[in-house]
Amino acid sequence: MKLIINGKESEVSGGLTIAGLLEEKGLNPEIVIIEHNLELVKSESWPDIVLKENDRLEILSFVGGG
Amino acid sequence: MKLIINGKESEVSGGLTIAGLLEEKGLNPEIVIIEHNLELVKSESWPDIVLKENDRLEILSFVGGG
Amino acid sequence: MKLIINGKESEVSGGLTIAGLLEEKGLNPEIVIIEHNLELVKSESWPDIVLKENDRLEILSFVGGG
Amino acid sequence: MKLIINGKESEVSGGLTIAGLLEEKGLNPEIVIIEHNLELVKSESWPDIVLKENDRLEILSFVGGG
Amino acid sequence: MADMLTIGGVELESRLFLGTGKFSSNRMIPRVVESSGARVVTVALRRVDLDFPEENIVNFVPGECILMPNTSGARNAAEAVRIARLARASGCGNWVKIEVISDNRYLLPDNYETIKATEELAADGFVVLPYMSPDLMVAKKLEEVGAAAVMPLGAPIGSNRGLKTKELVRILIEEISLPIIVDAGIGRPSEAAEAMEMGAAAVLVNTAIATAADPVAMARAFGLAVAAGREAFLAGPGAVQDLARASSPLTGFLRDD
Amino acid sequence: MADMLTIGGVELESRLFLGTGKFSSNRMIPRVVESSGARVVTVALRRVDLDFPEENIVNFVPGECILMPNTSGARNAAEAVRIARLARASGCGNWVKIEVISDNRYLLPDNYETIKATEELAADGFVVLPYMSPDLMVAKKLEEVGAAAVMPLGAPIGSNRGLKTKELVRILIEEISLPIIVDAGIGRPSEAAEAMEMGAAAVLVNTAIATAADPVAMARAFGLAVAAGREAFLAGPGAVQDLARASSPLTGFLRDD
Amino acid sequence: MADMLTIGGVELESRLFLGTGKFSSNRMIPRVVESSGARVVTVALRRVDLDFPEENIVNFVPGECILMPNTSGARNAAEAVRIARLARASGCGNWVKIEVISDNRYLLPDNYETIKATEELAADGFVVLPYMSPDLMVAKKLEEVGAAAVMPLGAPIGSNRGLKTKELVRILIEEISLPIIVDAGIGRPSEAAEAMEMGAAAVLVNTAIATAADPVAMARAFGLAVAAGREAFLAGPGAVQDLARASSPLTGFLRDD
Amino acid sequence: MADMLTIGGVELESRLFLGTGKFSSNRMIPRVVESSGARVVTVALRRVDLDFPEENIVNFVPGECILMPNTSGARNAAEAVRIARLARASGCGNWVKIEVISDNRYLLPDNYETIKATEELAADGFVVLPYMSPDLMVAKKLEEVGAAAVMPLGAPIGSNRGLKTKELVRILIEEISLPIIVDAGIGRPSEAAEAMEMGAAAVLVNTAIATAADPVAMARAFGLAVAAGREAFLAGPGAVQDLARASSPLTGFLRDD
Repeated sequence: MKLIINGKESEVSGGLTIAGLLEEKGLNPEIVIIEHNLELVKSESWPDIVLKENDRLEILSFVGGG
Repeated sequence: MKLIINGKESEVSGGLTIAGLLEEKGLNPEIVIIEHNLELVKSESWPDIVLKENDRLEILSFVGGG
Repeated sequence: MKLIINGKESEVSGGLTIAGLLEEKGLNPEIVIIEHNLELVKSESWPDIVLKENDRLEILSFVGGG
Repeated sequence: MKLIINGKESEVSGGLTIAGLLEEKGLNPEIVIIEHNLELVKSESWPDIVLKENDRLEILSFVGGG
Repeated sequence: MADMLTIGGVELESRLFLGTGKFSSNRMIPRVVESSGARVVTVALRRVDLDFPEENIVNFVPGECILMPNTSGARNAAEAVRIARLARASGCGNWVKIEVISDNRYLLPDNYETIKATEELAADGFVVLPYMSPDLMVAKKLEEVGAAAVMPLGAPIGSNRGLKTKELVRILIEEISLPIIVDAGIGRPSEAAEAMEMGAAAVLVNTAIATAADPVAMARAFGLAVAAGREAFLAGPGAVQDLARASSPLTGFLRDD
Repeated sequence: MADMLTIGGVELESRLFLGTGKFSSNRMIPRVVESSGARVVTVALRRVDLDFPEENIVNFVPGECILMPNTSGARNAAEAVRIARLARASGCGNWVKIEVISDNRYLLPDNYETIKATEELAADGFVVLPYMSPDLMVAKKLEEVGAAAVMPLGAPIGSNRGLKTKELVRILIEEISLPIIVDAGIGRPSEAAEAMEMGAAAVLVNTAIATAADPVAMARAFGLAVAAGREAFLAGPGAVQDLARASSPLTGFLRDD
Repeated sequence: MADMLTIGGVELESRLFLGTGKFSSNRMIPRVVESSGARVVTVALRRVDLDFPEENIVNFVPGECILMPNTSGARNAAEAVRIARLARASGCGNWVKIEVISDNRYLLPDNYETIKATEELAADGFVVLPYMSPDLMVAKKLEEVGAAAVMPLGAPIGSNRGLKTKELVRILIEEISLPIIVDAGIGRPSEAAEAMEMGAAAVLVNTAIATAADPVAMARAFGLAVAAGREAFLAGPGAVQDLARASSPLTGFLRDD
Repeated sequence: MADMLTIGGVELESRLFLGTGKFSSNRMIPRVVESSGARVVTVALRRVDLDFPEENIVNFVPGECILMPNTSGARNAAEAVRIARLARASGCGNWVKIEVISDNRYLLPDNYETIKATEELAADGFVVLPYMSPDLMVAKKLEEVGAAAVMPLGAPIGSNRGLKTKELVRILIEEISLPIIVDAGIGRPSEAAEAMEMGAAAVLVNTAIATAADPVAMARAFGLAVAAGREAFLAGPGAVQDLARASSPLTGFLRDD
């Protein structure tokens, strides 16, 4: 299934939840901020939200900045 | 007859033309710019335009400026 | 007897010691530095030094300075 | 014969005059200033002064400077 | 009674705000924050590089600090607002530094878009600190639309060039009732002290500290300088004179004539 | 290992030297000294006014301080030497600030007479700190004849005009191995910090503190600024750039295009 | 081939623009214009005082000059546009200096309203020279909407404070393809020369000339200085060095050792 | 009645003195002198390289100019005196620029030796213009011993750094009755103009012209700038203000309210 993650197309197995995707990508859930189809999603709901074809996902994090 | 000249009310005799007004006020026509009811009026037409009650007249001139 | 104190002539009773002079002038010995005829005199010797006619005495003190 | 020219020893044929030396060195007399044994020598006298062993000669010129 | 800076209802003792960009390692951040004494710390929001995920800077910022995400990357008000809302929703508080830039050479801010973003976010309950090009009329508009402070640049971001906009900043301080915080360009503690002596409410420093040979020591230096400049502002400096004025008395000289 | 300034064999932690002239009351001195952190304090020697004898300033200077009498009033080397010897003989130590001035309008020092006095007093065992007009050749001579430090002026005494001789002081710092102490003219803590950032060993301040509305607070401000400037000098400031250098990353922007 | 400045299709030899305010007498204007060499002269439009009508300044401006009425008095774009149209209709040409100000203390321009007025008047065929607060994004917008040049302030109008906005003006010159004309604040010919050396296309001066003890001589001084600065810019100044570089040869010294 | 500078009994119209070092070719000198307008030109005396004798610079200096040989290479008064006498004896007049330098890094002058050389040569009938490090007491001594003018440095020779010693030069101008000529360091025409506005009698420029991409044009620029600065000094500049002062009238606005 095709998603747009951080602006780039990428293929992932169907029926994944956000939590599942993070696990598959090996990302530490503690450190990321998720925007799903332009909606911010709180971490509580990551296990419940199932991703669909063409969903737009932004996986963000805080970095050093001035 | 009442006119608004340069933002101030002033009484002038009725039936005056712009040219007449300037003469009455002792103003040198060479040096002024006239706006009549928000329309600029070229000097050629000053003798022809008869002022009416409550007309707004701006009598302007260039001064030193930076 | 005439002395030159701090550059000015002044009359004092004869036979005065430096210590006596300070007492007569009501100066606190703790706070002054004495130069007698261009020689610095330590306070220990003030009671012993008898002033003579025309002696030059500098009575100095520290003040605020930059 | 040995001279000290501009601080350096150099060998020249004996009996040379200053004028002769300049000619031998191919120097344009117009552009140089000559100090002979710490005395400035005017160009008029260059043909007459015969150089001696160990004479100190400074051959100078004006250059650009600030 | 201590001299505190109050912004967004928070009382701040330190008037040095700290940026966290460009440090050789995030591990240095806690010590830099501590030696600087800063309690307001900026961070940026970025997409995670899925191939090389970095550590989250937030974990390196001491808990007592106020996090102030900036909207760097935003080229207009809409992008700035989106970034600000994501940052707040992530739970790091409601402070935001507005930074709207489309000039990539000098990174100079777009004052118009900055006003728009400030208005929208202030109305939405943010504590908004806009980074701006010093301009009195713009500062007045930012005040009208609810900014919590105004942050004029001293020189281009990261240039270490110093307080080059002194003349305009001086006027903002005089004419605007909001705290004026000099942001960007300050390269030396002496320049931070000078901004404070002029009456700036605070300064925000990042590059000057991050690019020092010893960032922890430089952070301490800036903390001291900002405190010095503030203290001097409050102490009321003496007048400047054309001629000399003796500091030792001009009478009672020991002289033989 | 602390960064100490060693002069005349004494290790000094504070690099702010304090002048005691022009204070509204001597009673203020102890608090000014304390808040400044200074440990080297200048005083002047004067004839007692027999009609109105003043308190001796020395009684107001905390005991742990080094007293540095100046030779103010001296118009030539001989007068300076006489004053220095009287001051030392009075038991207040062997430090002296040479000040030889015959210009009454700008109080600019006479470098020649200053060299002479320095030579004579250094040979006589004094720790000599000459106040001078910044001049590399003169500083080299002062070094040759035994000065313990060189104290160029930043601007005329008491003018609060700041570090106006930066270009020449910069060269002294680079070319002279003695401590360079900026004396006179510094009017703001930011200027003291700048002198220290340039590599000055210390600064001597009097008028800027004495003429402040709140001298005790201003003394604290100068103490902080001098420490800040020194710390910055040691920390190695980053480079100054013509263009901007982003302080937030230039990649990973959250954008829809 | 002469170095001409082309604005609105007109080729100008002199890069000094002259303001006519504040002169003690209009009778002085012709001599001031002549000694300055200026060919672009600003004037203002005002209501005639019916009780004390003044002479029209235009009669004192040499015929070969381009008259550039300013919109002083305008507090927004609409008022500026009205003034500009009246001025043009009166037959004094189609150049206009946009000046939109609502700050009465520092007379700083309103950049937003200035952009609006510039857009409307440029579309209407005016040669528009907007006076503005130096801001790169604003200058870019002014360029987009058809300004003939951009006129950033050097310091507040009439302050004679000099080129205080150097850092921002430097960036405008580098980034904007329109002529950059420094307007307001320049108080000395040396400051005008410096602006030109930086690459400014011209400078507009009024107060510095009008408030001089001898305005005619000061006008000449500014004319010379502007020409000097332009010539220097074209001549390509040499590099600035930290160390000395001997100007006389370092060899061939006449020495006995 | 023209404003002339009189030195050594000679009336000079141009207040720009020109150095001839560092030009890519002597052939350029006549055009540089002509475009600069200078009438006082410095040269140096050197040993001829017997293997590669150069052309004599004097042949390239227009006949109407006053030649002012400098004593570069001299490390003390005696060497300076010897060079001066040789130069004079060679028939190029009796003007001399004293230059005594033993610092090879910053080429800063030795004021003491300079005073000695000045005294000896002035007594011997030379018109002596000493190059010096700005110091009021030294300038007073130079005046006493017969200098025709005093030439303080603005910055190290050849550095193009500008008028860095402004504060001290300002005082020399105020306190010394001889002409003060700023020599060395001036890098831009604007800096030369500023020196003249301060009241300097003249400026001596070499490196800034010789190192320009187009020396002939830069020479013209300096000539104009020096004239501008002098004219401004005579014209009496207006006061500098903290606030704005409108240059257009503040009454009679065309407004509908």
